[in-house]
Amino acid sequence: MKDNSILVIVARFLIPLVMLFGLYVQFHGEYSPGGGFQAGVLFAAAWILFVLIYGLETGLRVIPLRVIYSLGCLGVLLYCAVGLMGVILGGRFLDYQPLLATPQAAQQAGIILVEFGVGVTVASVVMMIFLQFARRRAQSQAAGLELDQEQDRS
Amino acid sequence: MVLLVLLLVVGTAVVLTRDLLKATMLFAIYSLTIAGLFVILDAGDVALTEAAVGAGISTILILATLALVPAREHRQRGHNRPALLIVFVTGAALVYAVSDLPEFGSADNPVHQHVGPYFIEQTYPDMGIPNMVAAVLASYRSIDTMGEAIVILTAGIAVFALLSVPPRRRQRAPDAKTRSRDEG
Amino acid sequence: MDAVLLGTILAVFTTMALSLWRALAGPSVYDTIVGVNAFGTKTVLLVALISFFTGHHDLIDVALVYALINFIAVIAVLKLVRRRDLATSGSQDEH
Amino acid sequence: MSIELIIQVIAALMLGIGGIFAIIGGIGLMRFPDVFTRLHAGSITDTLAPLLIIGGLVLLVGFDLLTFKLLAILFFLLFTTPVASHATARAALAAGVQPLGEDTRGTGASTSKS
Amino acid sequence: MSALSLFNYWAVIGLMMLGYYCVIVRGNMVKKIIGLGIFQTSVFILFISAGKVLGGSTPILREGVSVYSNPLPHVLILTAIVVGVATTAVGLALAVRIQEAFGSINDDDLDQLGQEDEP
Repeated sequence: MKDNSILVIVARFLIPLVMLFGLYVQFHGEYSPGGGFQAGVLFAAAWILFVLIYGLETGLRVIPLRVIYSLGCLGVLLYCAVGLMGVILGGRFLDYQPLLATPQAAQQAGIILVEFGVGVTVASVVMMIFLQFARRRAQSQAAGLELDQEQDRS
Repeated sequence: MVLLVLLLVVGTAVVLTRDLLKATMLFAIYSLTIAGLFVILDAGDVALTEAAVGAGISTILILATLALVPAREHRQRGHNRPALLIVFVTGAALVYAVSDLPEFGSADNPVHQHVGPYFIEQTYPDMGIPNMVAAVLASYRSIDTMGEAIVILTAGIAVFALLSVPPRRRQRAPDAKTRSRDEG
Repeated sequence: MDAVLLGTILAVFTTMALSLWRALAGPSVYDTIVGVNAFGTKTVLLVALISFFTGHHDLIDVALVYALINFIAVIAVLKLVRRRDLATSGSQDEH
Repeated sequence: MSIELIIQVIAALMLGIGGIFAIIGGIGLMRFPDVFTRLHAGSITDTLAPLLIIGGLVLLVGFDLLTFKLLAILFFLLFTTPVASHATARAALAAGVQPLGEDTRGTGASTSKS
Repeated sequence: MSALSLFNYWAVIGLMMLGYYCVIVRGNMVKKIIGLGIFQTSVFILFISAGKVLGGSTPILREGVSVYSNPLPHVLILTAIVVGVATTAVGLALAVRIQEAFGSINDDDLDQLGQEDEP
């Protein structure tokens, strides 16, 4: 799709806007609809649009494979770490009260951290799933599997 | 109400069409309609998620699968009358059960008596944030959400385990048989 | 004013039904894509109108997300139809 | 006649005309004979109807954060729908769908390839 | 309580039957997964309809509003949607592997292959 120059130009300035909106949904999620899931999915959708336009290799040069794998785990670990922090500071698991002095600020900090962890996990897992599906065809063709043969038969 | 009728039409079309590509696109329309319905039913967060996940990610994943599998469905052989019977018996049971459900949208339904009012009253004093859904999701029911994040990670690992094996030519014995059957 | 808003909402509903008809009946894949695209745009308008009509102004975000996601889905369908593969960059192709 | 009333009337007119345009586009989408003419009907009204409807809503809202979001929606729609239509037309043309010629008058006969 | 006031529930039943039919009857696995999606969404609508209060507002606190819809079903469904897409992804991955291993994702073809395998 790189040859379609109109598409390339529009996508080039649409992708940052999608990412910006993803950040808005992530960090404004306490005041309007939004939160970690939606922001993660939007971020992943922006990357997927990039891949659709520029191809998978360029996309992997932007976010390397290793980074995707480790970010997915790091998000869940961040979530668990916030929970364990409460235990260490003398509360219960996932109890945000001991994190900061005033209870409301502590709750807000906990919610923002947890949502961030969820967002990172969702974004990287969705990217990873799409990546696995998308590169399968080239691999299959390299291995000599005829993919479109069944289609003619039916 | 109009949206629900549209929804039934789209759903029927999705089930009946044989072209999988068309079914996928209609499924995207279906997700959009459902998200519109959620907007009418006051569920902003859910509509946002359904729009992004159902219309975006699910569609793209099914499309990515269709690049790997044949995109047309085979014609079905006859034997679906028992299935139809099962479906209609289930539907009849559900219709019978619906007559016991409380009235739609009334404020004194049992759903709104249990913990709902607690969340509505206590969110601002406890958290200081206005979005109750975010508060319930990340604080009151946070262990639930953690399990859910772990489920997503597990799904990612499962897909990775299934699809990171490099594809090979089929080695099973039936392969030769099917090929000979196709030629013969 | 409410009557005008309601009338516009009904008009958008009608258009949604018409483009749905095109998406269902369309003889080729491209007709379906045209129908899906029009349907998505009309859904965005519908959500904007409804959120204004009911006074829940925060639902506007939902419309914003629809506009973006619909575009991405249409581009993905087009790429699949044209290249049978979502991962290529397409610059070395003959088109 | 106060200025608010004038603004309201203008907004109502914009909403109404936008709705009418949307319906006209829908009818065109349904009735036209081939892909490109349908695309023509669909995409032109897809830019005009949002322009009028969201413009009317902006006039009604006044100046707010909501105005900004509505303008953002308008901006996105004005960029994405023509591009999607263009990409569809291009893909259809590349796949060998021939536009209807002058001689057929939309009666479904396939055009002669020049 | 008229029948129309329960219209949401009737529609939910219709969609549920559609999804169920699609999962049972259709041989193609991708179609089965789409049917599963329809079934899921019918459950989502059921929950959200149960949480709706007529005349209520979205569960975001603001001044001058006292009636809110119930936030709890929204949270449950939010979780369910994301888990649903995870399930869909795993199912599609399985379908791709089956296609690679057997050359078909149709139930009947796979049955035939199994019968030819046995003797």
